Amino acid sequence: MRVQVQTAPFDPATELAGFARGRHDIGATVSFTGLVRDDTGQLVALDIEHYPGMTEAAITAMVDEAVARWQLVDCRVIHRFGHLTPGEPIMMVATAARHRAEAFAAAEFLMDYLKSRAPFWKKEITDQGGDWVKAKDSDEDALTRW
Amino acid sequence: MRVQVQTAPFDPATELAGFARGRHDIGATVSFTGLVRDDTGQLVALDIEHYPGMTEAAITAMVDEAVARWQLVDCRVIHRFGHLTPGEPIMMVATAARHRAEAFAAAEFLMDYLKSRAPFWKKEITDQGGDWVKAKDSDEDALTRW
Amino acid sequence: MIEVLYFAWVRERIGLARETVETSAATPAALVAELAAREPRYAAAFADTSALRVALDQTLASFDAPLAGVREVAFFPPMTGG
Amino acid sequence: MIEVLYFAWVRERIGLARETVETSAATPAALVAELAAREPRYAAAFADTSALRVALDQTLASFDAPLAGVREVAFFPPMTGG
Repeated sequence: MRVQVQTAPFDPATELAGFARGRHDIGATVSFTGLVRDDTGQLVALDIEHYPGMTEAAITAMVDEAVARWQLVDCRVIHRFGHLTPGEPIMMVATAARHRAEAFAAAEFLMDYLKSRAPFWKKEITDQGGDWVKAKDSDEDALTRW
Repeated sequence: MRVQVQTAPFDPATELAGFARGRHDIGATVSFTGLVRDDTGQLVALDIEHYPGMTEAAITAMVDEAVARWQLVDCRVIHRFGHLTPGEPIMMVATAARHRAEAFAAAEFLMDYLKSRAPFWKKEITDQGGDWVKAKDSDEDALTRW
Repeated sequence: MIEVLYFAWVRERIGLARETVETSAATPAALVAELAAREPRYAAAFADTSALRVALDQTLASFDAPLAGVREVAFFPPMTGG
Repeated sequence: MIEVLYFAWVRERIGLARETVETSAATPAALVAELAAREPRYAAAFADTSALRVALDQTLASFDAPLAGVREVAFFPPMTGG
């Protein structure tokens, strides 16, 4: 299990090298990568603020819950903060389990919780200035399924 | 979009290098890898038979449906056949979409269909001989959600 | 003349991966009946068609689909991919 | 004495990332009332606490949770991670 909160860019494929390899008790791995999307062609950057200390603790608690609930064999979370440009990976979740349903459920659970319960705040920077991204009701609602 | 059916081993991380990179219209990628799991410590190999021609056509049809249904920006499927040993990757699915819900749904849809509708048959080889893996009712039932 | 393919334990029971069959069967079900009448190994393979699947020209079909114009029929157990 | 942290637009409106506050407020809600009474920029930041979240010693809490023994309080808008 590993949680990383960092400003440095990362490459999802490089981070997955060796994940869940060399074991015989894993039937399924799932990875999710979130990237900076630019819908309008106006986005200059995404500035991500976080709460040092609480961020790591909150994500570690989510990972511990996912590991216990779906008996994960391995789990990784990487989440960046700071200044990101369009196309860059923001964060990644990887889960390894005996069966596919567990690996998928754990990855989706972690994503839903990271969205609404990990202390990050995104600000979209355009030539016109900066706008804090608003939390969506649908993201809050997504938690009710767990 | 790319579908590969092959005997050669592959490394999921290497295959993901460059997937969905250099674009600004992708917010989420999901990858799934299925591996040879050995629950008993008795498994020598997994022999996978397939139906050449139909396999590629069936998977391509599933990919086309997933791309249309969830407006995927990119999608890849790799599936091996032949002789595999415990711990080796059997197959991989990767999806790229605007939002996370679409990337997850498409990957799970593809997995459910690959399980029950792609012409592969697995045989577990132990020191005692070979046993064809039985299709699970739960895998067939999983299709009803789509 | 139709190409008939067998996979997995159907192939093992019949002892053959493929063969060309002279038939005027109108459906896969009728073809199964013809084949099962040939020899015990065919009868054993086709004892329970509810445990089998059939593809016509590489597309999944039902056992009462029309065979007219079909060049390749395949019989196999439920798939276990993924 | 309690450390008070502000994030995102709460930080921007107050113009401060953190400060040490002398208070005997029993709950975050009471602390908010004290701060909002100080200056318009605090009042603006805390105008609608239903749009805000609070963490006590780095754990999410409600605005009527007890502040006794808490060393660090943080106010921020709903998170937008992932």
